[in-house]
Amino acid sequence: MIAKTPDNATQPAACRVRIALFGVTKDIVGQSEISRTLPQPATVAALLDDLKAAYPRLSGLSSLAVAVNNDYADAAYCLRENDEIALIPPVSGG
Amino acid sequence: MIAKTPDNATQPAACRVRIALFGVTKDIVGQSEISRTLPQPATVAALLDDLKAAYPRLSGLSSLAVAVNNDYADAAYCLRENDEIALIPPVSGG
Amino acid sequence: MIVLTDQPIAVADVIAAVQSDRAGAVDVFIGVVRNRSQSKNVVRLEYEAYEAMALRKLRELAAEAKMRWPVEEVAIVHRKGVLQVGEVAVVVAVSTPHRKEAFEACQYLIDTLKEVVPIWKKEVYEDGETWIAAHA
Amino acid sequence: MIVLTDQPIAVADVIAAVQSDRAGAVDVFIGVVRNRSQSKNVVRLEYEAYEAMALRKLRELAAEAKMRWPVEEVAIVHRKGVLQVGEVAVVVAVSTPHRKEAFEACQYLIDTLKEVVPIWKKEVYEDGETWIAAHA
Repeated sequence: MIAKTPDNATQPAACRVRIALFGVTKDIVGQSEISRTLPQPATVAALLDDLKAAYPRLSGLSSLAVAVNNDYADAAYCLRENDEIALIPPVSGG
Repeated sequence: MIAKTPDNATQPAACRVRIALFGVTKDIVGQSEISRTLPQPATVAALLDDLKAAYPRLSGLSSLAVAVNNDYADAAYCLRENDEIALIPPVSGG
Repeated sequence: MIVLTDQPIAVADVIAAVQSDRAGAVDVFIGVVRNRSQSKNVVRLEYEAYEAMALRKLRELAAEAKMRWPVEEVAIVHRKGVLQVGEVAVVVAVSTPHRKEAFEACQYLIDTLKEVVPIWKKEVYEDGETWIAAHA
Repeated sequence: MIVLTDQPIAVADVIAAVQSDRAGAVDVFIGVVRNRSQSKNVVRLEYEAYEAMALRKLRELAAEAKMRWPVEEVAIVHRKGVLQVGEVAVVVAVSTPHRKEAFEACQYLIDTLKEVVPIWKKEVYEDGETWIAAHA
């Protein structure tokens, strides 16, 4: 009898993502890009929690969204290592 | 005892006005300006009645206003010989 | 800038006329001669204006817009005479500190212009012509 | 025409980009750098864009406008980099058969641009600077 594959067999235990920073988030973090290692499942919500813990001033922003592959991603979206990820503080174009 | 001045003593019995015509009213009348002689009181309403009797196709317009001295005049306005008068058919600028 | 002209309208000049360091927003409406109207092919347009009254009414509209909204500058330029398809018939430009008022004032100006300013448009088709009455 | 540029915006070129023989109406919104903000004198602005996403979002907005209104053409040009007071930061131009839709679509585009497009404005004053958050 073949052993059942565990649910997490196809994904590593952690996910390393790179995050592009713009505007005030770049000033808060002090870099235009950072890497973070997140436990699975590496959701958008988990990334925001991780970053707000590491950089508490991010919590003071009136909004903070995450973009994945050039579109807004919701809190449950699971990040992958090759995703193009960016923090989106309150925008002010126009 | 001094005789009371009749009410119409200061105005002539009739009023001769010149009317500028534009757009479709110029086509209907066939001239860009006409003169009409109106009995007193020579109101805007009386002018319109006079013109519609003389040029029945004016009655077919969806609106027909009278301008006096470069502004719209209401039906009771009394015209004078030196007024700058124009017929204003439906406008269509823009 | 309140102008009636028989020459082509330079839109950039109309926009430049409303520039102001205090204005963060400019809205510009441009009315252009279409190739189709009344289900017919338009060959050309002819605009006739009662010029003295039209200029007076346009100045009144500009003054009204400045009373109703925090308008910095208003410019209105309207063509007269013969126009070909694609030519600019009217430009209305409004500058305001913020954008909402620019849109409102500009739309008020063109809407009211079409209702009250004594200018008449004759459309010339391949098989006839007609004086247009605004939809009102 | 959907463009981010670090060069001055030629408004006439943006308007020309929406011309169409079927369009009787063009509405153009122009956003200009004001000299006063937050009760301070603005020395200059700096716009930063997340460029790939900003272009994608602008293209989405243009497509949405074309679905919601009978829009012939849309053009949006936004500056990036350093701007001085009086310079044009953004131009939105929309052409439609009739005017009401031109105003609605243009206002929708600039309103939504300010809410969702990843562009950030830093105002530099005589005594400091700040990243602006849109009023939303």
